[in-house]
Amino acid sequence: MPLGGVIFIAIFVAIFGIVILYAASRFGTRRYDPVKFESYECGVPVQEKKDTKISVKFYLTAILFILFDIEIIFMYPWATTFRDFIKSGEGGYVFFSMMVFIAIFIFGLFWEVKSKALEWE
Amino acid sequence: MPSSDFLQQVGLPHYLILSAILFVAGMAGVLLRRNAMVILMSVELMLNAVNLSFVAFSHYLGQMDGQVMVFFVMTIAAAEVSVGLAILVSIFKRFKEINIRFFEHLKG
Amino acid sequence: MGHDIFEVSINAIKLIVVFLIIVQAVPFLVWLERRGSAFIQNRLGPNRIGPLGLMQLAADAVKFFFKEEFVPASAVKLLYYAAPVVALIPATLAFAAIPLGQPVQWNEYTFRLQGYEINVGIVFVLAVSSLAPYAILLAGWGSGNKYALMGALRASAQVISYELALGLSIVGMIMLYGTFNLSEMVLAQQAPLSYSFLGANWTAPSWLPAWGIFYQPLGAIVFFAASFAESNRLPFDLAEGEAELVAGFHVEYGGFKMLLFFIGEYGHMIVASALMVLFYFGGYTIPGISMADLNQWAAEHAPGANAASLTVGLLTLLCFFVKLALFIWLFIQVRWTLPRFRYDQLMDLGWKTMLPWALFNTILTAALVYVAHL
Amino acid sequence: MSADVFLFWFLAILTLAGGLTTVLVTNPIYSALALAFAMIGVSALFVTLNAYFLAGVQLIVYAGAVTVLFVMVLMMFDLKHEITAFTRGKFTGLVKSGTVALLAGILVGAIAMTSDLFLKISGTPEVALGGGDGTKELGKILFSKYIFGFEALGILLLIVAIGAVALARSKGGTHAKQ
Repeated sequence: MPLGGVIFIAIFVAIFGIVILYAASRFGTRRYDPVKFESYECGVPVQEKKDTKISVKFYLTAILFILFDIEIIFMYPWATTFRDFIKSGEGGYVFFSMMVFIAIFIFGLFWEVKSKALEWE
Repeated sequence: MPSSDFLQQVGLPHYLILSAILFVAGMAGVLLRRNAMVILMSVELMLNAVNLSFVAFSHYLGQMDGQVMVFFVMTIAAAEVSVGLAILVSIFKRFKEINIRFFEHLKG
Repeated sequence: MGHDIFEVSINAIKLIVVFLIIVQAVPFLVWLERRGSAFIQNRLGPNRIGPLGLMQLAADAVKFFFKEEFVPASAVKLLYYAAPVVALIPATLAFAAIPLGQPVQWNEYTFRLQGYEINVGIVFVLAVSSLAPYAILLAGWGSGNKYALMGALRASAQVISYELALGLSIVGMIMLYGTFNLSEMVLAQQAPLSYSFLGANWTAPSWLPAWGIFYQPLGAIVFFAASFAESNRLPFDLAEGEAELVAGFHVEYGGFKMLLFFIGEYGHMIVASALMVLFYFGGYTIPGISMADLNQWAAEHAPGANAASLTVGLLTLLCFFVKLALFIWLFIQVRWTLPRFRYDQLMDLGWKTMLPWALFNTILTAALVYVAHL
Repeated sequence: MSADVFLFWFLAILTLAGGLTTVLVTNPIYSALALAFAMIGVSALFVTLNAYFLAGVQLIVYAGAVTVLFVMVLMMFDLKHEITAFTRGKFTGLVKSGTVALLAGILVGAIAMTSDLFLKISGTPEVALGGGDGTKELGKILFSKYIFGFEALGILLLIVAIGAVALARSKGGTHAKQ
């Protein structure tokens, strides 16, 4: 079971990162200057952050991503077993059912394109 | 059940108890939190707990049906989150508020 | 991780070495990128320190160490510091799952030339890379800067959009090989190329290996383009867009924190190239020579079975790194050749061009597999 | 203590810590990050149960998509004032806490009382998986026994995609705040 290795290297990398950040923070000089600690906005006086308007498109993209991602993940077990199904003579049935699924997928994609949910002006 | 045995031999009950605790934590979140976002997250936590027990049963009974169910649960959870967040976002855009106490105003 | 202390410690060292390969590749790649871009643009590039400017790397590292430690006042400190560390993890975990050479047989132990063997390798690599948006979002939010936040949202929207095309483009691959295991995929590609269609067979000359690119050209193109977008490289580096977003999600980062982001980004590039080699260009196998011949040759010429196995392992490792280097050079070449997309063009390309093509590739492969028993 | 047992306890504690932090922390961003942590923990627990493919799907769908969506939406909201994190009002709070405690008691009690039965089950693990990673078995059962569920989920996802887009672009209902 490779799980131990995965956890080991994840923790190792995290510790490596923390140590290196800590070490770097020890070496550098520090001089205090109130302007320096303002957010960087090309030298223009900082505007208040709360007025940031963020397009709802980003979140719409994320929602569509989730839905289509799951449909794609459904294809993975199908892809691994498709040849076994063909060998056992059920290939046509499985092929057909997946094509129905993909047709639904394509219809969804077509609908989103048509309803301009994916337009970025 | 002697406690050293309980620590040494991990079996189905361990996974089930873990899953139960996670489920109860999620339910506590749903009942006690007031931020609608956190409530949705707690629902996800409950679904995860159920998934864990499905997979544990599937493993210890040697049947794949549990795993297929987990697959379905994941799909439905993702669908639920999409719709839930879509509703929350449109409410937030309108009222700038996601506290569930506020939603009482939506009564007729 | 192993059965006795020797195996466990070797495996642990292997993992650390894989991580160090990524970390050490970065300064070298930065040098290559700067010299390469200079070459492409008919300039000289860094050439003052050391031969060919190679010592520039050491100078940069020293400079990074003595940079001032700096946190903007509006930052959320915990997230601000967590982001660079988190950025390292996905690329390292993914690269450790990639087989870099033939397993070495040492007495009764078998050491794979990879961090860990995972039997659902592809799913693992995709799963781990899907965690990449966290570092970006943490950095964008943690900096407390609106340009950083916008850059982070853009970058993560882009990464997740192209993840769809990426995931879909390899479905055809999985169908042909019938496995998620990366090592098995590599071994399946060493046979000589042959096509069979409705009972008719055609075998290519024996020096032509059965690389995935010959079976899945469309999938390979979509995969390659999507992996550019996944690693946030030009022409898809909208996250950074200097003109409108200052520098994207890492505006407020400097010194070693910036360097860690760099390692993460180059790590993604290395992983993308490695996957390209693995899926479509035969992995660690040497074109024209079958692994059986190679093993035979090593057994005749090397003293002892251990040495023979080690020789083959190192040869295949070398072959893998040569292929990897070619693809990394392609990444650099493309970066300095093509201009940046506009954001709407980027999203259109991802959703309306690459996703349908990947879907078409899947349907076509399935139909061919079903009709022609490919 | 063998490595597997140690791994289980380690992951169990990690997952529980993530889950409890999700519920208890007042800042919703930290809640979402803790949730991601808990999901990664659950995914690792799936691996200890030999459900490799599901572990990957868990990471891709939950940790890589759902929680990223939560984090993105929270960042978009950027709440200006803190809302009271937990429920207010003594009576309702008490009732809710009591319900939670009761459910916890019933669940843990039920599992503890029947654990003899479960231990019998755990005596015969891994019957039918045949040594592979289980993905092929999963595919075979998914595309034969559960094929209609699978198609129905395809349609569900389509409907949700259309509905979510319509909801997200709606200009708000009839109850506009003046």
